[in-house]
Amino acid sequence: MTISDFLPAAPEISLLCSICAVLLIDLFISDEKRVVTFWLALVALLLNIWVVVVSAPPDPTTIFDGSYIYDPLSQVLKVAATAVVALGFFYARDYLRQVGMLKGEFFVLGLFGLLGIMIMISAGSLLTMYLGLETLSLALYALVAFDRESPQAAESAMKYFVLGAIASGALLYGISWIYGVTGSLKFAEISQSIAVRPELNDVPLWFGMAFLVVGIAFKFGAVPFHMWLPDVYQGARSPVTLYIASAPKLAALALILRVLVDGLEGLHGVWQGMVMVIAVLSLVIGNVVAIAQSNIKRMLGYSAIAHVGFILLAVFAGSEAGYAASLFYTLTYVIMAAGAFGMVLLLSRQGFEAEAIADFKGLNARSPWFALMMLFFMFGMAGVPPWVGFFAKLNVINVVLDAGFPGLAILMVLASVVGAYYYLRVVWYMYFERAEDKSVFQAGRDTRALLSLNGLAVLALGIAPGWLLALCLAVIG
Amino acid sequence: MIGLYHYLTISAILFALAVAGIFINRRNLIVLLMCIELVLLAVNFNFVAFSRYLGDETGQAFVFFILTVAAAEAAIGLAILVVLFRNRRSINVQELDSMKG
Amino acid sequence: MQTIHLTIVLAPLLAAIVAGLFGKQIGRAGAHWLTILAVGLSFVLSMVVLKDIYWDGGAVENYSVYTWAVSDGLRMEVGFLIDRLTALMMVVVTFVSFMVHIYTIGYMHDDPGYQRFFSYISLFTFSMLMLVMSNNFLQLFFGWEAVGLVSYLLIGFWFKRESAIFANLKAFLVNRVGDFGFILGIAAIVMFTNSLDYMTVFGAAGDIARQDIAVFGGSPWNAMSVICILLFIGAMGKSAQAPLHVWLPDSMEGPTPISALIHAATMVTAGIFMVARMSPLFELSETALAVVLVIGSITAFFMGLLGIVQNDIKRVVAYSTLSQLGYMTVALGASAYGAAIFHLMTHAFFKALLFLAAGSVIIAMHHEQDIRKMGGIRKYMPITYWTSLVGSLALIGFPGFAGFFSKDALIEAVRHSHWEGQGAVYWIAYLSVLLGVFVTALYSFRMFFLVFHGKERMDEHTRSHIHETPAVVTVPLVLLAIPSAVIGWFTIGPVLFGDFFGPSIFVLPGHDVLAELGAEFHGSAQFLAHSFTAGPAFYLAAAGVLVAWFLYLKRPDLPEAIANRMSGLYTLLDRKYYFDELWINGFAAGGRRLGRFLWTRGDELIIDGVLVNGTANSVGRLAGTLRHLQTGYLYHYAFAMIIALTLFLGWLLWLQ
Amino acid sequence: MFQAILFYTFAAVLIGAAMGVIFSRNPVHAVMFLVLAFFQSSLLWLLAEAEFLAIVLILVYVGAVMVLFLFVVMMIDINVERVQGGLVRYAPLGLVIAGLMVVELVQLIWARSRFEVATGGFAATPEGYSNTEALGAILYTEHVYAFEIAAVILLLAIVAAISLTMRKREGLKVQNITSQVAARAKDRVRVVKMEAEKRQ
Repeated sequence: MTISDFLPAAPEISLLCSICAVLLIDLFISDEKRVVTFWLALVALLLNIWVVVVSAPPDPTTIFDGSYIYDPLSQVLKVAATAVVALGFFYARDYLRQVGMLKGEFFVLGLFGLLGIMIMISAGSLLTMYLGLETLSLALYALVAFDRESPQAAESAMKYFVLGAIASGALLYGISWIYGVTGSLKFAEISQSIAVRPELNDVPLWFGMAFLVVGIAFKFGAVPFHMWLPDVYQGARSPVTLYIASAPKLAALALILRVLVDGLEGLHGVWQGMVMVIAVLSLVIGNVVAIAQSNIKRMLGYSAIAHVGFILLAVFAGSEAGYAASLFYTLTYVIMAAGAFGMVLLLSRQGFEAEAIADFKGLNARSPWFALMMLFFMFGMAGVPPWVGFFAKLNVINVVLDAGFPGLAILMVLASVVGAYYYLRVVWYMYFERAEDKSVFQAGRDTRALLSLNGLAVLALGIAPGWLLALCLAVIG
Repeated sequence: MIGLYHYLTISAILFALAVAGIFINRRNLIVLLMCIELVLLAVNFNFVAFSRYLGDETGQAFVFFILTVAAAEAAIGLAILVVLFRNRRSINVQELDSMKG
Repeated sequence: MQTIHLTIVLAPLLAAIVAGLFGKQIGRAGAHWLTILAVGLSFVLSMVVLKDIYWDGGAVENYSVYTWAVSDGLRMEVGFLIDRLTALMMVVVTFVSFMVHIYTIGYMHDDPGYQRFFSYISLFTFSMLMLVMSNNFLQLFFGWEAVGLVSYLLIGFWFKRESAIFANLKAFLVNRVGDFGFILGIAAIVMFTNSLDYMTVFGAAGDIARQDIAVFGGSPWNAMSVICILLFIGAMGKSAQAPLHVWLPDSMEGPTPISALIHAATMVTAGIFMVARMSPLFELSETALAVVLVIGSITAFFMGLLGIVQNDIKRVVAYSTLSQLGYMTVALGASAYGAAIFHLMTHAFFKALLFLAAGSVIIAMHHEQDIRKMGGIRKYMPITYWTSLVGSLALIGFPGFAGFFSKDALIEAVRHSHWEGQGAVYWIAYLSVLLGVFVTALYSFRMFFLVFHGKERMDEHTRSHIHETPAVVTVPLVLLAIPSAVIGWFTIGPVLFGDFFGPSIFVLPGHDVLAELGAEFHGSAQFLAHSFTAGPAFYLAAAGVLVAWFLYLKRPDLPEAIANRMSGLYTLLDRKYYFDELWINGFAAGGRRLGRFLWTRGDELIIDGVLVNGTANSVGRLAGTLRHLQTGYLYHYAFAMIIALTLFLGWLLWLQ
Repeated sequence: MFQAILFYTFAAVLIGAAMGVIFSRNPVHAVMFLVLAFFQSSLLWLLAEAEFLAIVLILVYVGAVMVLFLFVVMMIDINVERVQGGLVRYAPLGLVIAGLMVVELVQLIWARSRFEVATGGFAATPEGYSNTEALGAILYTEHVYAFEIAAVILLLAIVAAISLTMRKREGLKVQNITSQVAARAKDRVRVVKMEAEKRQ
């Protein structure tokens, strides 16, 4: 084994080095110049994208005895996750500076979380998947409690921690059964032994799988394992909520695609039923309860639950087109979610959290451009054509119809009809209500430009979604 | 002969007990964290048993990693607990309900 | 030609973007000049297209501009299908929109959101053009949603009412019900044909009609009927057919130009247009046509009745729109697609005219909309008065005016349609359209007399300020009054009976009632003369006007008159008036009472209260209940997870 | 036979200790019960010939993690009496669910799984087999990637725990030598002359 054998893992290795560098340099930076840490973290992220792109081997390979997978899917997910984290850091910077919380730990923990996400994306065995998941989760627990002065943040961190620990306990219990039955932890070997020994496709393996599904559903925030999500979205500081709402969804997608699709494809008929139940519950509960919310972060939390319903139904369909649809949906959703929370951050400032939906009242009068951007995000999420959310939903409905479940397709349409209401309420507030707050935004020019690009991307992707869909199909196939 | 089945049974009982402990305990968050340790112990039992049954050390290696992660998890969990206690002067589970609905 | 088509569509879009985003930079004048020029350009080019395709015999064009995506062999494209139906709709849409743009300068003169408003109405024009010019279902759906969305934005333009959480859920839900049916219909089409393209789908229509579809596991239904009824549910939402009509009167809260543009002339006709466009599908389903016919009849007659009891000037016009949309729908159900589109066209002119005239009155009255507080303003506003008269005469189908030709042809078509001799369905439709004529005349002239004649009931301050509105308002009125008066005369021959639509509308040979009528058609003059003898329609209209005159011009003197006669010739005259009152109560007031009953019980209580608000409230209540599941307690959260896990395990262990 | 007696004894104590963790009123007792549970587990693992993990469980877990727990329990001095209610009321429901889960898992293990168990109970180990050596061998080869990630997790835990709990106390009195040395008399003492007030 030579050093070049490790080359496919170069992104993880280099990111870890960057983290250590940021951690060390941050020690020697005074509080006034803390923004340097932000730029360092940004450089680390850009470097990471570069490494992901250039270090890619020509063909899918596995290293470390199959515990690390490189394939085009992992490359796409890693670039997307890194870019979204960078976006989140950017939106967070001005907010953190205004509330006097610009600390190095935020960025370091964020980078650790990204490392966990990348480990999950490239995991080739249940062991590395679990370790990646824990890296991500531990970073997230700490991030949620990041504001040490806030009782709400501490409360939500505690809830998140306890429930997350139960979920990872369930996941581990499932892993142990799968290991016991198949004798292996590696996805390739597991699916191989299920294929070779059909008698394995029986209750013990199903039990293991059921426990795994609990862990996956928790990570996604799917009903009934979603209870942590609204509380954490609300309790955490907005930059942290942005972080949790965006990149970890990509990790959850990697988790389900690697575990259920790569590893347990042979049990498709069994997990399909479970996935359907939680997806349908998520769709209904998410959309309906979101209507009753008055806190925008909580509302977006329930909306995230509803979106997860779509993602899971795309996976449920079980075809290659379905997996591609779930990838497309997740990628575009993450972009929209980052933008929406970016708007929440933009509106907040020292001593004022734009947490109520009513805080968006009269935004159009304050800034027509950013009201338009928020409208883009809301319409994108609601699935109004031609914004990208429409196409993503259409895609999922299409694959579910192809799989022969018209009832589910009808349910999805109905759910998004109800769902559109609470997004439009935000638009309504922005355009038709009088502003109670007339202050100007304090975000930097670069943040505003990025947020605008973010919004335009939601529209542009909707107008020309072909290339992204083709990419999704290509990396899944 | 004592073997795989017995160990799995112990693990199952431990797992169910620990899980039940999490939702019947409404007083003390620290006990909740201890229940989580019990869940992990149950999982470890499974891995050890399967590893010995299969004659394959991977399962035991997994336990090694679980122990590591559990230590890290306990550290962070307790840190959050301390933060919570400083903020609210209480670690009563029943009082953790400022966010709902 | 393709460049022209693209220009027609993109000019309003560009103008909308510039006016919306750079409104501050280009200023008020810049915004209105830009959008007006853009829409004017679209109008002129639409005329060019119509000329090319009709007079110069240009070919039907059907092509794709841009392939949006290909998913699973399903092509999603942006494309245009330009045939005579499309060309006619384009001209109507751009013309009305053009007029409304000009008129808006005057109407919105003092509004702070001036530029934004122009941006919205241009955007609306773009969306509507996308809808009518589409050659596939996806783009149709896009246009469909876009017009709905812009309409939502525009209704809310002035909508300052303090809205509770569920206040606006109502209008939203009603339209969503329609869209839901529509998208399901499209999905069903995709399921059967795996294509979104009109021509491919029409080509496969025969196959679909031979298949069955099991709806929710029940007995199988004819696939074509299911598809058509679903699509028609979409049309019911957009074209405000009962019981999905409740949003339209409410939408009158928006500024008047919007009412004219969206809720009279263009958006609400999208449903009519869509059904006509889908004639190759609807023709193959007798069931769907029957549904269309009955829904249309109900709307035509009962919505007219509701118009009688309204006091808000715009609401009267709104209910009249509902009723006229019902007429068009009836024509669709009778397979007289041409008659429906023809009525759509004439209606667009005179309804836009009536709305703008109402707006003109409202401006003059300082935004007072209650007709009980108007009266006698004829002398202050001669232009508005005469144009309103033209519009009202056209609406009631007074011989010679535009509405006469379209409505009379429509009634004749229903009378001779293939439903004749089919029992209840036929009679419901025929009687509804006939009685509707009387009702239409009654409410139109009730409003007309109350507003322009009789005593001046406004307060002194308002009266002293009433004067004719400026030229930007009156010029569009005059420009719209001309076609409202004469367009029927010139176009009935070619459009209705001259095979104008050609292959763009498909009618089964046995259904082709227009061809039957066309055989007896010998020019507009003869048609005009014929109407006096052919049926009761003309006399019903005249009776309606008379009753209105009697009730609202003559009768206000009634109490006084009785009081005067009290001292003298009491008994005789009293009995005479008693007879009068009996007559009035028997027929006219009976209608009024029925209208009021329908309005309070049917419309407000059942449809609005139970169906719409009921649904909204139950969703709201459901949300309120479900959110309590999220108790905030950690152990409940954990409990939910563990219960779910246990259930999954039990399911796998015992039920698999 | 002897092994079976040992197994059942240890197992019974283990389950009892676990119940103790859940039901004991005093958190310190709970920690002690947990320690007992770990000891019993360690013994059971020894019985199963997983010697390395048995030792590690005691050394790392009882030695470090449980001490940490105890430390926090002592540090957070909560009123034991105040937080007692509610347990008994909900215990039956919790035990029903737990019982259901046990039934499911036990039925799975004994009735539905088909593991071919060798006569010795577990796989036989070859002559001269060292559990520690075998574990070490795969840990540093096959699982080296996971091993590195575990190191990252520990680093992360350090960073997170410190950033969450370390705080600079407000009002803490610290000497500033430089300013003390630079102090002069006229900075500290001000001589004020006041006119004596006149008698009125």
